[in-house]
Amino acid sequence: MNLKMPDLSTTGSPIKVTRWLVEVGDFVERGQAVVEVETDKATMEVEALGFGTLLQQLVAAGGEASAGDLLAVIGDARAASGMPVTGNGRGGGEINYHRDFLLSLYERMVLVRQFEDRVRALFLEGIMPGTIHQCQGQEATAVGVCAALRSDDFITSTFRGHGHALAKGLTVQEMLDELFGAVTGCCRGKGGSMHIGNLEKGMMPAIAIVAGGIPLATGMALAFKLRKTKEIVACFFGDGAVAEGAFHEALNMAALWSLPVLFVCENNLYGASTRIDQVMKNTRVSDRAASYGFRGETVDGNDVLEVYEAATQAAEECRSGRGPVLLELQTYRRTGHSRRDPCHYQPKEERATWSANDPITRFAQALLVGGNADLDDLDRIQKEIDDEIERAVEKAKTAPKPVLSDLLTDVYAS
Amino acid sequence: MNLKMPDLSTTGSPIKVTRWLVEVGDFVERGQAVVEVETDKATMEVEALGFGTLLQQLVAAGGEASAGDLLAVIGDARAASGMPVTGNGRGGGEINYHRDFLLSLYERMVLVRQFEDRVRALFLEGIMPGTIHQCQGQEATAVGVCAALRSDDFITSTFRGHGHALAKGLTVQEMLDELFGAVTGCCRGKGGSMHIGNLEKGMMPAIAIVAGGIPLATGMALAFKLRKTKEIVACFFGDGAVAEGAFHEALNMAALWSLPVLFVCENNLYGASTRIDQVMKNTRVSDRAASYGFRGETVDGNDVLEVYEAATQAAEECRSGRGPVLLELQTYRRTGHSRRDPCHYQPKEERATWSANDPITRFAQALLVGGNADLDDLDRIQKEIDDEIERAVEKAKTAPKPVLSDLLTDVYAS
Amino acid sequence: MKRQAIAEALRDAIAEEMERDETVFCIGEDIAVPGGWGGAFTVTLGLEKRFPDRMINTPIAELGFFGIAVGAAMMGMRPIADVQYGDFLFLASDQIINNAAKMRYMSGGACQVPLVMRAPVGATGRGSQHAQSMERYFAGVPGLKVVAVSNAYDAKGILKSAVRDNDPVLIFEHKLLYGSKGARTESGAVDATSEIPDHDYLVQLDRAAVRRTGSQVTILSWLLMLHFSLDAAEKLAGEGVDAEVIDLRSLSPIDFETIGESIRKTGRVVIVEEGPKTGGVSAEIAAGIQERFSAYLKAPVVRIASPDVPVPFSPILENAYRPSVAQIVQAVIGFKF
Amino acid sequence: MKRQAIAEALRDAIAEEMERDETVFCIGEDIAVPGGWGGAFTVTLGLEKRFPDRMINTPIAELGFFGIAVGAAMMGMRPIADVQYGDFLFLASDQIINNAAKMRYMSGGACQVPLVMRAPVGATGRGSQHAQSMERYFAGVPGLKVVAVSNAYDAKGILKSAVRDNDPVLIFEHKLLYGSKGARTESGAVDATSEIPDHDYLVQLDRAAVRRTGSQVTILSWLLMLHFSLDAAEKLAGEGVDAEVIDLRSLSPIDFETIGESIRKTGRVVIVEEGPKTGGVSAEIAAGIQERFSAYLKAPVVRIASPDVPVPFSPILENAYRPSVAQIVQAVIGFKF
Ligand SMILES: Cc1ncc(C[n+]2csc(CCOP(=O)(O)OP(=O)(O)O)c2C)c(N)n1
Ligand SMILES: Cc1ncc(C[n+]2csc(CCOP(=O)(O)OP(=O)(O)O)c2C)c(N)n1
Ligand SMILES: [Mg+2]
Ligand SMILES: [Mg+2]
Repeated sequence: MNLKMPDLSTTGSPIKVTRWLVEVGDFVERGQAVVEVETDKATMEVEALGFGTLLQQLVAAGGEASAGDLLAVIGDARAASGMPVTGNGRGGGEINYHRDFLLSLYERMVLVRQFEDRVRALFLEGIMPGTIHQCQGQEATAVGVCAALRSDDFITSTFRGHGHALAKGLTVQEMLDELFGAVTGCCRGKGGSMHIGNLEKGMMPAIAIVAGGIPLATGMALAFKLRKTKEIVACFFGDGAVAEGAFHEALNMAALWSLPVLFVCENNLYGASTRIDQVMKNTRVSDRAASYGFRGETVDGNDVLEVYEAATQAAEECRSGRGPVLLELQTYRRTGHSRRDPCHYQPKEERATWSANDPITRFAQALLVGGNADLDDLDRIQKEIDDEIERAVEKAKTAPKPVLSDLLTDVYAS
Repeated sequence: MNLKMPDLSTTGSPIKVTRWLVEVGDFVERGQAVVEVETDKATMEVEALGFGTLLQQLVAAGGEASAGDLLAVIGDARAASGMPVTGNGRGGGEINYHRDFLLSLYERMVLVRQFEDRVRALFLEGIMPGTIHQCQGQEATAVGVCAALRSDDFITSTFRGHGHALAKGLTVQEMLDELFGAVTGCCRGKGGSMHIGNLEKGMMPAIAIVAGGIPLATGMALAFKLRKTKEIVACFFGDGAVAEGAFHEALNMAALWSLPVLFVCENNLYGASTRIDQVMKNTRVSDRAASYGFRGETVDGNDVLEVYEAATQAAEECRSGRGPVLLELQTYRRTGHSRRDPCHYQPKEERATWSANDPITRFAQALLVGGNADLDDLDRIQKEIDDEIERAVEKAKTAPKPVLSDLLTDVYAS
Repeated sequence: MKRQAIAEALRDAIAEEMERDETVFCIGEDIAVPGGWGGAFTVTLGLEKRFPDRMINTPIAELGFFGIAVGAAMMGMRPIADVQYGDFLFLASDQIINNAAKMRYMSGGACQVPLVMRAPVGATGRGSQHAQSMERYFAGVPGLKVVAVSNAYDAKGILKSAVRDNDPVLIFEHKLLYGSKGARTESGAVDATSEIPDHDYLVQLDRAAVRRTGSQVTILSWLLMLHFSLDAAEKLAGEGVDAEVIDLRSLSPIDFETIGESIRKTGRVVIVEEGPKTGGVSAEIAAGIQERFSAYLKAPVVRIASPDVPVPFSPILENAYRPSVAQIVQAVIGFKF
Repeated sequence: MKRQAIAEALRDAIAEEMERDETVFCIGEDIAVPGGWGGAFTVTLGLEKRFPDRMINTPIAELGFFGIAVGAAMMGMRPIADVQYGDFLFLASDQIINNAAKMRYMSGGACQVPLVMRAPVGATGRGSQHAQSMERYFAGVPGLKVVAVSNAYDAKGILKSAVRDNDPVLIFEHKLLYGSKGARTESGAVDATSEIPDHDYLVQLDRAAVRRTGSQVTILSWLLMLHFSLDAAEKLAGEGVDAEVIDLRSLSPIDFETIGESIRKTGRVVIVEEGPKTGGVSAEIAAGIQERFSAYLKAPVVRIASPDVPVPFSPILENAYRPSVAQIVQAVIGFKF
């Protein structure tokens, strides 16, 4: 992954590199400021589009570069120092991930879990309006896939979108504010839980019609192809969506036109209360891709690194015009389908098996065993996240609500 | 295939067999009267449900039988005398078909062709209203499939339904009357070419929304399954329909519930002006079945016997609860998509190749080579059909039109 | 006699009809899962135990399973198709409008589609896509009958009539009226229970019902708004205005006979509808009234409906979206008496 | 200046907009096949030669490709989606109503869907499923703009405005107005050609147009019925009645300003609509007029529309289904002047 000088100057004259903010060998997070530059107008920071280790600085501090020039080379998250972690890489060999990257994945998963648990409590307290569909147990899918995306890539989501949103970089605050119906929410209080999104962060307002977001994502990918830019879109949907006509129509066209869309089926075995074997005879979702003429793959969706690797490979295929790809991520919803669902339709043994297979516990163990973290690290992460969420909850509770005239705005452009 | 005593008596008392109308060894057409019976009320004829050779008469004339008793055994069309015909049977060996059966297939194909040609002329003369979608070149699909059905089976059809209707047994007259908008038409003039059908003959009014009939057929099959009767439904649609969500949703449910529905895709390479490789990356339609978990098969749709055999096998699977089956019948539309389409999008060589592969010419040759017919036979058939059509055209031209008050009827039951 | 909420009354109605007629079956998502919820709003809860073969739990495929229901109905079955939220009817509307509603006509009377469809509507804290009032999209479709049920007695009698009817019938139910007690009730739910007789009874599909007699103004509404209108009428009584409140029930056809009788008496009409004002069912009612009864009108017909916006999530906005009792009262008081 | 029919005017409009703005592209079935027809009604004929990358020929998958168009529009493209017959919009209506129309609102104003949709409507000898007037199903959907074009000048100017508009716009076209000459014309086609200026011009999306001024009665209509109304006005002139004829053009929002101006003058209104009367757009127009202008009305508003039946095939019935010039004349003569 390369870091290029953005098109900042109005005159076309070269731009000065004033200061490097990251040293060679350091790990960079997606969106992290890597280098400071100065145009005739202002001083700005250039941010990394994805995760990785800074391998080379190509322009020294004090030097100059024009828009589009290469500033730095950033390796991907694998080509890094740090301790080895469980599991094989795509190629079969063992992979070394940078510790910071591993901890960032862990952190993000814990953030999703704690967010969902806290929101659930707020609902049970009766102080949060509306309804919710939560994703406890599915954290690895959202986090693994989004880690493989660049910040200018997009995702589409569903009624069960909190995890996707947090993984794509929406803040706890803008989400909680939205859930409380506040005007400071990411949809100004008009969307709510089922339509969470933030265009600027690359997340479309979620679509609550099952499979309704699949054609949208496909159309976004068509836009990228038509204007010949390199973004891709990851389209999240559940196993239940596979039966919908929208799935079929969109996948066929995505295949036909080789669109850069990564179809991510979070197969959690249930669509609402109905088990997958009650809605399809052939329950291997990834098989569907072949009948449209493209590649599908089934992945352990509770192994965040497996997900990350599969998504990274798929994203590369999409970006290079060899897409689409269908990833089936096998996982489990450990919570009710929506508010107050006691999940009596999930057999006890099944719940127990999957509970032993929790993606966060598994990854925590891997981190501990691999020496990437000790218990203190994990506690600290948990604590920091809890604090962050708690602060946001307090703020959200009193966040400003819309005024009545807001009812009539945002219907038309003018 | 067995011929049973129908439930004719109101009292439950035995019914008298008065006279056999067909001798052992003779060929019976579907719908042909086989035996005369007499109840306390009336004399009636019992008709064959399908084609085949009468193998055994189980109740002699003068004898008696109760409702449901076996009257006769009718072998299928293969287990018959007559000359061998080109091609291998399903099992690989050569099959002998009864000459009458072969000629009936031929006759039916010629009927479809001549009907379509005559209708086309009526349109060009400007005396027929509306629009038409014709099936010249595709006669073997309709005729081959419908020959494998019993008279109490059903079909669903599309905007291109004339061939299906004639093959299922609608009369030239009721169809022409419909096309002329006469009240004597099979839909009383309210349906027109795109909605031709006759419930009593097992043909649903055709659905002109591409793929719209596929869920209907699936629902009909669900009805048969729920009430545990043995009908099946053959659902005709084009290659274009495969891209529609309705196709996907219905096939998935048919597979899931093992419904007795025979999905018949007439793959004529084009959906309107668009070639199949422009609408799907994997153009082998029969492949789709596997992804839903059932059997699909691609068949030479211009070989009426191949079609008949594939459909017979599929129908048996459906009837015995092992369905559904997806048959892809490869064929070609030798006429415009609709009225006045000059087909400039079909390459010349392609047209030439398929024109050399015309299903009627091919079958005529097979009949001649196999010694099942001589040129005189074929001429006679053609002549008889032409006469029949011509008589019907004359009648249709002056058939009574609806009166204005008909505009308001048939909207609700009461 | 027993007191029941709409959800239970519908459940009993379905069970009794299934018992009575073997051709009746239910089809829909999550309607028949052991340990499940009996559809999104508990209406079919437990019926899979009594009718294991006739409760068809489907994949999430509205176009497909509505089409399947139409096909089965054409073969003489009497399906009851359940859509979880009315908003999803858009996915099935091709099968409903192009096929089910037209089949009898296109076939010159040879075919019929005795299909019942049930759809919950109403804004209830779920955001724009689980909230719409869908009546406008189906009222007036030739070949289709459309009804809306506002209390448990009607719900049972109308569902039974619909099952026995030989045309496709679309029944709208309101999420806030299924039941106002118990675990799965909604915030804002209203009591719509009734005393339900022990014997089999039917409620006609094409008749409005006068819920409160009055002499000075006619308030027309259905579903949740009917309850708001009754509340408003109480308030108006306090202000000395005597309002007649009519539950439209049948949205297609509209019972102009009952409406006309009331107007001849009151000369003033307010129509109350949840959902955007422009193009709502109220438009047809208002236009139809003026065509038929303008001679009796003492003032132009007033429509009260939601503003022309999608349904917002934020409770403060959603409450403002939904017409209120106060709005109704105010509109009536605006008349000169 | 050149004389053009609607099909050619739309074609030029599309080509000019594609030339002007690289984000404009077309998507639909059979719209861009060499040797093909340029869509079902020749509108995009030959454009694939000029814009090989931006004419997207789709599989038959309306829900899918409308959704794709919505997604592309959200990313800043300006798609023009073509449905072959308006009747198929039911298949796509989830994407149109649940997604395209609501996206701006649900996102609190962050997203927009600059999408143009084109749909031919009208009964034309094709039976029930290729014939419906679809305006009623989309007029009044919040977030959507709906227009209908009755002549070539408007068709071009309106399409261009729609492309440049930042909201989803659904344009209805009538099969019998595309062109009344040439090989692919329809039986019953009406001349809707106009003189088309050589320069770029726009026609506003939200304004009705007075097509004939008159003082005694206002006839409101659009598409084919506008032409019938103009014919009727001529006939009425012969009978000494001076009719004003207004082409509504914008069905959502409805231009009550222009309508009101006329009514203040005439005091009498006839609305003429193809399609079943109950629940048609005329209902909203009639209700809206009574709410706003009842003081000026000398008689109740009259709606002329088709009966409440599906479209029949038999020409004799189809002709009776479509409102006629004679019916309009008769309705007007029914007024007391
Ligand atoms: C078109 C449509 N039909 C039905 C629903 C109601 N519904 C909401 S979520 C859901 C189950 C979805 O299952 P799945 O796609 O597997 O996603 P999961 O809930 O497991 O994340 C259903 C049926 C809906 N929102 N949209
Ligand atoms: C839903 C829908 N979309 C588009 C059309 C217009 N249309 C009629 S026939 C046709 C092509 C159908 O192709 P195919 O299914 O291959 O059948 P064929 O015409 O080859 O028999 C199209 C696009 C339609 N009738 N219905
Ligand atoms: Mg799921
Ligand atoms: Mg085809």
